[in-house]
Amino acid sequence: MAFKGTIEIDTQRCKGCSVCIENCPNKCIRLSKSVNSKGYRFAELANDGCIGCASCAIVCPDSVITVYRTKI
Amino acid sequence: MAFKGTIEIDTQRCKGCSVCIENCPNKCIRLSKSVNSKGYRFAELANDGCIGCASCAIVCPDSVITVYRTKI
Amino acid sequence: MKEEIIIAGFGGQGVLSMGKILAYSAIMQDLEVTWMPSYGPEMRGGTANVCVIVSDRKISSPIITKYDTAVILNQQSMDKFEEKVKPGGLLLYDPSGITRKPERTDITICSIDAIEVAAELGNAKVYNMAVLGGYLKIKPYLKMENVVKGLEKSIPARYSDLVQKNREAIEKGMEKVKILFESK
Amino acid sequence: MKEEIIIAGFGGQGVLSMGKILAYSAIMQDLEVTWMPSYGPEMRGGTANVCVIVSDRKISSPIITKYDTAVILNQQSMDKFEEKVKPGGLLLYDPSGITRKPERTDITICSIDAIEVAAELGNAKVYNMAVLGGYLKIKPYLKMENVVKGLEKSIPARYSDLVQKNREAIEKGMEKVKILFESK
Amino acid sequence: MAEKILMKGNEAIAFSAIRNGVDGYFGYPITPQSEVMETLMKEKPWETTGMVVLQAESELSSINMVYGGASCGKKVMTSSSSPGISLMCEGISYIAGAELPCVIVDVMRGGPGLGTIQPSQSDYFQTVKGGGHGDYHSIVIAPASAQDMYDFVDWGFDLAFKYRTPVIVLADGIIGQLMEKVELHPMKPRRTAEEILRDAPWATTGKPAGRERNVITSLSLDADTQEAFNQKLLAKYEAIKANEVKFSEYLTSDAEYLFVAFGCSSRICEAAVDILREEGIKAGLIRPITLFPFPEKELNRLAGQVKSMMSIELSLGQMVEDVRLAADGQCPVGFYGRQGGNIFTPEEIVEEFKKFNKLS
Amino acid sequence: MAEKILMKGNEAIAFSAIRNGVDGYFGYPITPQSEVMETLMKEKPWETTGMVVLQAESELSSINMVYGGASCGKKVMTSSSSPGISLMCEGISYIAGAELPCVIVDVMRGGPGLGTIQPSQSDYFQTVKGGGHGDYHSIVIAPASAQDMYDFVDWGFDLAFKYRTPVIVLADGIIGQLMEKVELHPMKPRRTAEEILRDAPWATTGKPAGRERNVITSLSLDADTQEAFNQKLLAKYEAIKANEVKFSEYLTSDAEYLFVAFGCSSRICEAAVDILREEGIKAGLIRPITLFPFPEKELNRLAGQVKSMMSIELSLGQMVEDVRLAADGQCPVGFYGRQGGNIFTPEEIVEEFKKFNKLS
Amino acid sequence: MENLDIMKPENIVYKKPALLTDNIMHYCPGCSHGTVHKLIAEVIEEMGIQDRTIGVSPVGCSVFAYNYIDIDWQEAAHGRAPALATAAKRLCPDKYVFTYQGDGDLASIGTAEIIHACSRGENIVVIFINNGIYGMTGGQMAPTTLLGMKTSTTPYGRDPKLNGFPLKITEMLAALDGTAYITRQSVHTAAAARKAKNAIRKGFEYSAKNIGLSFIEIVSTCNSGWKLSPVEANKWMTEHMFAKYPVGDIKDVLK
Amino acid sequence: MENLDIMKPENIVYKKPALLTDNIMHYCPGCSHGTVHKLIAEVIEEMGIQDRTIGVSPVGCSVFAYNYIDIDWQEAAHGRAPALATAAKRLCPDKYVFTYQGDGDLASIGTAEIIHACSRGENIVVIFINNGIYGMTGGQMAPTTLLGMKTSTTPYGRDPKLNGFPLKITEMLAALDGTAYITRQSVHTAAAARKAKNAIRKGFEYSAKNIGLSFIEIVSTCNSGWKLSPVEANKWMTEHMFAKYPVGDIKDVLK
Ligand SMILES: Cc1ncc(C[n+]2csc(CCOP(=O)(O)OP(=O)(O)O)c2C)c(N)n1
Ligand SMILES: Cc1ncc(C[n+]2csc(CCOP(=O)(O)OP(=O)(O)O)c2C)c(N)n1
Ligand code: SF4
Ligand code: SF4
Ligand code: SF4
Ligand code: SF4
Ligand code: SF4
Ligand code: SF4
Ligand SMILES: [Mg+2]
Ligand SMILES: [Mg+2]
Repeated sequence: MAFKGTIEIDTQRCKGCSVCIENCPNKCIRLSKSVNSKGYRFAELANDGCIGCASCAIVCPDSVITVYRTKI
Repeated sequence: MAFKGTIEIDTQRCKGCSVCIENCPNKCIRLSKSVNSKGYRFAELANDGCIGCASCAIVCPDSVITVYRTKI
Repeated sequence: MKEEIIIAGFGGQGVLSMGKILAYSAIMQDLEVTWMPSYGPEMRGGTANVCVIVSDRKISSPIITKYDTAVILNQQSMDKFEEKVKPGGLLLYDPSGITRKPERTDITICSIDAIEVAAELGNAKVYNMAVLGGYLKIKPYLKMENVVKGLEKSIPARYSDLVQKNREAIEKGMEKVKILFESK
Repeated sequence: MKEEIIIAGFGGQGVLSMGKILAYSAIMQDLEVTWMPSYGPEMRGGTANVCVIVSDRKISSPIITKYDTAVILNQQSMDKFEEKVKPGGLLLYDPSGITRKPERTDITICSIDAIEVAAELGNAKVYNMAVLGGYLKIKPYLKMENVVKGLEKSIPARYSDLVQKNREAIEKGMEKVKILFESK
Repeated sequence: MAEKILMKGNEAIAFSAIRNGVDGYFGYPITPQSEVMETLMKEKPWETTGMVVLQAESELSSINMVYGGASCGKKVMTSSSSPGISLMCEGISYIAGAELPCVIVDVMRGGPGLGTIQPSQSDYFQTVKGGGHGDYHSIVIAPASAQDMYDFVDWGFDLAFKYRTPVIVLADGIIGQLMEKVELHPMKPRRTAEEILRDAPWATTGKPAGRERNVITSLSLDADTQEAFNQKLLAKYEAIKANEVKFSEYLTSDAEYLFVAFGCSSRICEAAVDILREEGIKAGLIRPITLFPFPEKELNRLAGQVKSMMSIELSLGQMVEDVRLAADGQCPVGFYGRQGGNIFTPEEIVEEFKKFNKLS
Repeated sequence: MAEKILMKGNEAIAFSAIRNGVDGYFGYPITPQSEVMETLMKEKPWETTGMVVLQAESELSSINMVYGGASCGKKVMTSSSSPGISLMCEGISYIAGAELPCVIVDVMRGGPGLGTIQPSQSDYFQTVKGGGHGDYHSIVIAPASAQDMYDFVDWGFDLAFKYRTPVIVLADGIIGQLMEKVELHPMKPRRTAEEILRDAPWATTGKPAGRERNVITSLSLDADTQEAFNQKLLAKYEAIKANEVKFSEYLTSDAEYLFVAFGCSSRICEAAVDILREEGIKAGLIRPITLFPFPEKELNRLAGQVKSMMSIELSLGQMVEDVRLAADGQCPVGFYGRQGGNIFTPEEIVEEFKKFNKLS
Repeated sequence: MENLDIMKPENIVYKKPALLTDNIMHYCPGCSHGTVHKLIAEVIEEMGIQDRTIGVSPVGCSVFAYNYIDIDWQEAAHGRAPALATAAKRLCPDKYVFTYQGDGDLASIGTAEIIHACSRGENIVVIFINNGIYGMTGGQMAPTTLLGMKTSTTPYGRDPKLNGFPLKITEMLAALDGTAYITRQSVHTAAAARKAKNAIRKGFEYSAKNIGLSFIEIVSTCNSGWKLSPVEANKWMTEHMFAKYPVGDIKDVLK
Repeated sequence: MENLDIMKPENIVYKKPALLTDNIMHYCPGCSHGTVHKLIAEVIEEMGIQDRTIGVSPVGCSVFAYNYIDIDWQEAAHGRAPALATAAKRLCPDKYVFTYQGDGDLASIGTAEIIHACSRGENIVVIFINNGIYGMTGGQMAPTTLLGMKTSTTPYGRDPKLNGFPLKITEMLAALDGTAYITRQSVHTAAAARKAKNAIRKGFEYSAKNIGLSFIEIVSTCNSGWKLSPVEANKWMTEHMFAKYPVGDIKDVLK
């Protein structure tokens, strides 16, 4: 059984620390080119590979990631 | 080679704690009947058995015993 | 009335508890009292003393340096307190611990052989009660019934037989006390 | 003369050291200075600012709430300090960090694109020196030789090549600064 | 009739705590007040009222235990003597800054440093003026008898909870060690959990769904918030000054000369007043019972009436500053003190009084 | 010409310590003074002058390290900020009681409790009246510039050794963080072992056969001995009051109104005086440089000259009590303060001045 | 399937715990404090004990923990959190009481308080954030700073002759009779964070059993103090901190 | 031969060390403090270092140690002796610096100071008198008080639920990198006292080698606090204290 997932990032609260990026098994996250109102480049989904494993969200110090997953 | 010893007790400073008595291998020390000016019964030589081993003096908390020893 | 007493001796002589029973007895007679001990580690192996004030009025200062009565149970205390008895006051002492007799001639001097009392009663612990008895004989401002009530208050209920023993010692002390010199 | 300046921006923009080099340059010209930073952990990731006073007389109060000049490097600082420029004073800002332009009409308003200068010189670290250059162009009370001496004092000897780089940035900043609005 | 027991001031503190529904005592031994904890441990109130008694590893720890317990809305207290109180200075400042109620007993001994274990009154500055850092005051109340020791525990908690502030019972070695008749008032039970919720809604009792979380803190990095808080404290202190001043008077109505003395010294001064009155000298005595708030108004009024005032303290002269502030130049203010554990007698005070006033 | 460097007040403390032959610094980080130890660690004076620099595990430990170092006759110091100073109260009382010389820097922040890290002057009571228990005083000197920070270290040690007493340099967040021009005086070497034997014969340097053992202690259980010691301290404080008062005057000779302010506040008041003078109002300023001893006589004299005095402080009003004591009822004494890290401006002071004096 | 199709409430597998407030954390980007806060919030939420929990925050970067986890909090003086917690727990034995402390707070100024709380066997939970530095005050040496590590008070690296040795306080506490559960964890990977959460949960569960103190050290990063990016800091931590402070359970009286 | 004949100077085999002053000790009869003082005096005398030794006395019964051993002394605040000694030794590295501390002083209020002096590896000697009680203040519980032991603050015996567990601080200190020599001794017999003296001497010798802190615990009696005669107290100590605090060397980095 395979899963497809996605993540929702509260970009205004993201501080661009990249810890989620480092922890994604599928390298699905990258930093944005633009900055948010605090001046941080924020995390964004980079591709379609997300499996909803939640690794990124668990390690996010600012708890800004919500993870969704469904069977496919 | 045998030793004969004796001890000299500064009875005015002795507090009568009896630790020396307990530590004499030859049971040579006892407490006096009378008291010194502080109200303490003080240690005194009880018999001739002293061999000058200094055990009594070493353990005396108030360092009031001087030990003499000579070969016989 | 107001009576200011110092009781002084070695730590083990029951000085503090003698003062306490005296104080309690006075309370039972509806008098005011204060009881102020010497305190701290310098007491260790040294002297202990307690100052008791008994009065029929509220007691302001609990600190006094001259006494109506000095109860003295060892030589060090004699050296320290003899001179602090007010002229006309009372010095009561136990001669067994004393090498130098009191010398004042402007105060009343009494002695009490409390060790003897304790020996007669076969209980070293009542020594201080014998002294108390001697004192109360000379200064009879407390009724015996109140003294007994004071004893009962001071002694935990589970040792109630001690009250009787102590009472006996007090009574014997009253018999034994001697007036050696009476100030005019 | 007396010039009271606030320099404000993000922590990483070199705000404090810009103020320090300004202060040192003034000292080299035998002026009096004070340099007072905001401090503490609330700076973390937030704004940093420093208040510099330059004067030819002894400076009494180092604390000011109205400024002759505000050098502003991010939006938060614009929001906070625009209103605190004295009428007739100067507001110098870097437009790259700014979303809302200054609105006052009673002060002189200048801009400096210091990021461009830094890019041209290929060294992001000289950003703040470009800003300083812009400022010194508008308020030319310091001689360049003293500014260079100030740089030499502030930069550890082992990085002496940096002095030259910084000087270049200052000069480029002087060229790049634009007067947008001049108060009467 | 209430029971009358002969007890030491220190013991009175302990019995009063048990009988007035105190929830917790945290302490560390130090002469001349160790009997407080010793009495509590002997009485084991945890088996009767449920009161917690704990020997901490230091005074630093015990004052912070008090902080933790007070944060839960509990009636908690500690006791110590001078050097131990110094170690509590940071903690007391935090307690004031977090607006927590508690009672702290200082049975003063002579200082500075290790000093002596004999009685003294030389922590007046420490407890009344400052001690800890920052703008705060503790309410300071000064017992003069074993009965006061008993009564001031309960009074102290009333004040502490009324104003959410630390209350210091400033006693001394004499009052701590002195045995006197103490009247025991009827027992008060410890407050129930519901009563705590009602009386201390700010306390950390566990956040139910219905309310905001309660946070006990003394921190506000923002200057305006902190300044508003300082102003709030100021208003509290003004209210305390307006409402809680307490003092006793002895023959002041016609007094031409006034003694000011607190705690044990006030008793000795009373005797001195008696001696002077017998000699026909119209002396009187004000005994400040609250040291903060200080009976400033009353003394200011009397300063206009009397020829002089004299502050009598077991120190080099500390309260005398407050007496001078109250007198405000209206009359000369003198001082006499003893130190290091030495105690003045009534006669000695009379003599110094005459010297100061150039009488006979 | 002496070198002039731009530095923070905190850095000035560190450089001054190294350059004035200080033997040891013991500290613990706390805002707004951490740069003192950081600067020292960066300068590694142990490789040059031999000065010891140690980060202690707490302020409690650092003040007691100071005690230990001072006992050896060494020039030792510490620095901290308000809550840290509270933790040192016991230690400072011991240092006073053992008559040891040392310098303690307090870079004040707002309190009580954790408060704020922004500048404040609310440790006046704590440092000037008593923080610790018992009858003692520290000499308290209040810098108002980075140069003062530099100079007062050496001056502080001179006073400390002259009187064998702790000296507190009472600064604040502004003076600590402010960078200004500082003139560096010529280096002073650390004292040699021989010089220490000569200057501090009481120090624990190891007992040679020839002399009595040196004992550093603050303990004397005997009341008479302790009282004699307290009297000795009193005499010392009287000598300090007689000899060491220091203050600066600004336009006081013809002043009709007087500001009294110390530290950073005095600079702001100076600007306020300028404004008032321009308006034709004859204002002046006394800046007490020593807070203990307080310039009591000078203020008392001026109280007879001026229409009013006003104490201006970054607190709820602490020094104002000493101003009132000095004025002794001769003129009204007002107060204006800000708290929590907020700082008054000269204009604000002028406004409050006018309100208090009912002018315009 | 498009991402937007997946983003439905029923597909949520992970979200910010409800017990975390909406306040933006003041921590630097990537700071471990935030992650640990979340784990604690999750544990309290899952155990359903919000109304019976009292947190004690320290002086340190986490002084503001009370702004983030929606429970009742006491803010302690520097180092004294275990004293507060001791009193709170003894006076309210039906509550869950935990402290949250940094290495400066717990292992330096607060050494006596933590040791005696452990030795007395207080039934509390201690969360110990060991980032080897004083974060709050600008990166000074902590007792746990590694040898050679640069901080603002060891600018040339920690030298044992000048600055003493790193202190492994957790092992010391395990030797005390009053401690029930002692473990060392980290939160730099999802797997590590899951383990850390389990450890925290065990601590809370043990504290309800009244068998003594539970102590959960989290080896953490302070990228600001270490002057590394958050990702570099995590790497540095695994390479250097773990060598001195190996993760894993140290004591468990129920095992 | 008559005793008087033997009493000649040349026959003296043991006498009060010259470094002990003539002041009568204020200690209770039989108190271990006196014996340990003598051993320290002997070691300093034999090593010939009187003029290079600084003692630091604590707050406790031994606060007056300075009246008895004829060297320079500093009297520390309660628990802080290791802080004083740290500074003295760092500022005067050619001196021998030792502290003399009781169990209340060292293991209770002074816990942080001793642990950090050890962790920093200060080159000092610590003599630790563990008599399981607060002697000076009248016999209250110390951290080292045994379970069940009666003191004035545990009048019904120490109960771990109420009063916590006994603390073996010596073993804790041995785990620290900065300690060089850690031992536990006693002075109740001549043989024990001789061993204790050797341990003290070793401590002083090690401190001159700059290899870290030497720590000599002396399991002691406080007959007043224990309410036993001195002889009974010694017996009680061997039967009860030694079970929890076994004598012998615990750490020696040179072995
Ligand atoms: C008594 C006292 N001393 C010092 C400080 C300053 N201070 C605040 S936080 C801190 C250290 C924090 O370090 P740590 O506990 O490791 O927490 P982190 O910030 O690293 O999470 C210090 C020394 C203080 N507030 N109070
Ligand atoms: C700050 C402070 N707290 C408490 C005291 C009171 N005090 C004096 S000695 C002592 C305990 C001594 O016990 P210990 O260290 O075991 O020494 P011992 O008397 O048993 O040799 C205490 C608590 C004090 N002097 N200072
Ligand atoms: S871990 Fe969180 S805060 Fe950091 S970059 Fe990713 S989403 Fe942003
Ligand atoms: S849920 Fe898993 S796969 Fe998806 S972005 Fe996050 S870490 Fe990557
Ligand atoms: S050991 Fe010493 S003090 Fe004790 S009885 Fe013997 S001689 Fe006397
Ligand atoms: S020297 Fe030895 S044998 Fe002689 S009395 Fe002393 S212990 Fe006994
Ligand atoms: S300074 Fe360090 S510990 Fe503090 S928030 Fe930043 S990264 Fe975290
Ligand atoms: S109380 Fe105990 S430790 Fe103190 S002197 Fe007496 S026996 Fe020794
Ligand atoms: Mg940390
Ligand atoms: Mg002990």
